[in-house]
Amino acid sequence: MFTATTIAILLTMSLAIARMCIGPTIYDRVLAVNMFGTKTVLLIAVLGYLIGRPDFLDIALVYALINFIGTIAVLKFLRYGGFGDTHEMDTQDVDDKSNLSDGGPQ
Amino acid sequence: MIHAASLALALAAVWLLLSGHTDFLLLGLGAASVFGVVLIALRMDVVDHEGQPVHMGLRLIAYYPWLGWEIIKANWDVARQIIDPKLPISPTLTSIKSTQRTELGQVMFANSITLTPGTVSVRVLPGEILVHALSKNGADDLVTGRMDRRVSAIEGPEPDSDIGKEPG
Amino acid sequence: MTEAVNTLLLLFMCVTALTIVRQHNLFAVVMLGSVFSLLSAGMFVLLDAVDVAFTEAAVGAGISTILMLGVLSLTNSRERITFSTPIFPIVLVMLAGSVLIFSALGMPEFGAADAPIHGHVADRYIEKSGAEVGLPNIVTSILASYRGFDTLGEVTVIFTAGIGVMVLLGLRRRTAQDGSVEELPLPGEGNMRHHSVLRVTAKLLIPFIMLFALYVQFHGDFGPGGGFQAGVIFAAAFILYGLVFGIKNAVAVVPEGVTRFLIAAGVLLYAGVGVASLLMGGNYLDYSVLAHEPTHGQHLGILLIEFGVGTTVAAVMITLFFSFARRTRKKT
Amino acid sequence: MEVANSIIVWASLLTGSLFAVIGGIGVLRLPDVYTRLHGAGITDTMGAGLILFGLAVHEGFTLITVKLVLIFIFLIITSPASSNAVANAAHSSGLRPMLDSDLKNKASSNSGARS
Repeated sequence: MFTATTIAILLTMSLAIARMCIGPTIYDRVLAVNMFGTKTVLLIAVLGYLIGRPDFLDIALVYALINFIGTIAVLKFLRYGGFGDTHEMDTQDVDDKSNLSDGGPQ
Repeated sequence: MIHAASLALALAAVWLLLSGHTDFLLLGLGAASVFGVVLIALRMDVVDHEGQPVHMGLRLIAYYPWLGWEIIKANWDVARQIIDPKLPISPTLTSIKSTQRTELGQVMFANSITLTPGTVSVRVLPGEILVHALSKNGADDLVTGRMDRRVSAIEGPEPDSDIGKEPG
Repeated sequence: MTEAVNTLLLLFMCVTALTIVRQHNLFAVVMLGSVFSLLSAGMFVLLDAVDVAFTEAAVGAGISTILMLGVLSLTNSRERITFSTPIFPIVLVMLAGSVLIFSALGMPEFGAADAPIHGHVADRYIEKSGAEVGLPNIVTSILASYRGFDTLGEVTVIFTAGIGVMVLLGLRRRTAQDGSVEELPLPGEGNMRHHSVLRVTAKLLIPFIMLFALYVQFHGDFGPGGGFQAGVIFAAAFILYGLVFGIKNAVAVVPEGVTRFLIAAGVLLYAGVGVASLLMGGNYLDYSVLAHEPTHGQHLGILLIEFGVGTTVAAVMITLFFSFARRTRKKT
Repeated sequence: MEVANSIIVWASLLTGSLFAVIGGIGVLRLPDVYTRLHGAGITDTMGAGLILFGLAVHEGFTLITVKLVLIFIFLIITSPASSNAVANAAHSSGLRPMLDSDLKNKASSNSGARS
């Protein structure tokens, strides 16, 4: 039954890869990569059982967390063109009314 | 202070569960790690009612099974729509009113919306959340405010609102 | 079954690689690169190379993607398309490829017991490391004890990389410091703090990420993990903080002087353990003399040097990220 | 007991796999990035949840189960945050979601072109 699950996860991963390759927008790709990452978490967890070494779960845990941070980094980059940056900032952002008064640590 | 204590407790529990070693050395290292992490977290200013929602207490625990059931129902619904050859979707963008008094409550509401397949919160604004729904039914279900009231209820009797204020 | 999964993963890797070649948007290339990394880590898991998979997960898929994005923010995110016919490169690649394939024919069968690599020290590591070093994870014994010199070299490489990036990207800072532009609160700095969903999620997660990093750090003796992975995960927590709360706040949490100090301190701790073992009458980096019983000494030495590795790696990664993030701000 | 246990494991692993694949199909089939998020949401909630649950039941009460639970909690916390971040970024970049009316128009113009 782990075999069946592995196959299903691999199938889902291939669907995500397909979405990533065709795009069309960059957000589709981000979405696909993010989904691919969570499927990798599952794949590693299941593979651990398939080959009888469930201590792989630490790796799955690392993936889960790295995947999240990577997605956030990608989106921040997309929006601001850099990580601590201001250029290319969109002006129509409604929930950023107070950003002019922002700055410095509390 | 209560937030720091709850963080330390949670961290210690996670360490013990991850580690599973109970010899003196690793317990000592664990204690040192928890202490160090709490110190850095305090310096980062991430230890507050938002990171450690202790004031919600048991109400939080009661909420999640309900949410889980909602998620299962919604999953079923969306899965049926996806595998239907006709793809009977009717995507809508709706503004949903949120009655939570704190930003934390609003975030929980927004995340509950996103976790339920068929609805994704796009933008969180003061007092409302812009939601993209896969079908009209999903959007209508949110408009009734069922979930909104549930989340508002777990916020508890906290008088001060921080919606629209400078986040800390 | 594992062969089938392996083949599928290889197939995915080929598809990803081909898409990377055909893609002109460098941003998409970076993301596809991270997928490639995830796939290769999956292969390492199947090959039972837990520690390698762990490193690939933490470094290949996570940090290098973020650093590549940092590089992209300094350049153009579209590849310059040249219209010359690439005959010479194609011939060169074909030649190199056929040489590689030809030499691969001479390699031993996959998993063959009489492969040269198994003929030297591997047996000794497997049979004796339990008695000599006393750690359940043989990989850690090899990395930290038998090949302590090698690992010291690796840490020095990371140290040098950190210094290199500081020199290349950090120089402009000093000249801008007396200018008033630096002090102005730039609009949009730390903008994601207003993104309440991300802010709350980050607040919730960051302490646990750091704790997990320390768990990986101190349990390298028993399972996969160790200083390199732990350092990267710890840095990832800071990078998340910097992304959501702004670089300025992140620098305020760990001042630059401290990270700079820690970059050197980790290497010094590692080398210092070696000196200590010299002074106590052993060879350089021979931890057996550090305590009364050899295995205790080994344990203590490995714990200390792994901590040194973790410190340096974390500090270098944080410095790299901050250098890139800062540099982009200067450009405006 | 043993039998009941393995039935639960089987059922949840297979249902989880099924939901994961359906979500994947959704990501490929749905018309724009906002709707695709719903497909990805399925794989992250039902797919991941049931598969991890199945593995946990298979394992019983050990420290490994704890790690599975931690992975699940982690996914449940991060998945909505990243979905929301993707949607938010797409929306603030000015990408308009394809709404019901657009789909109907497109369908009618397509059929019109074909006939």
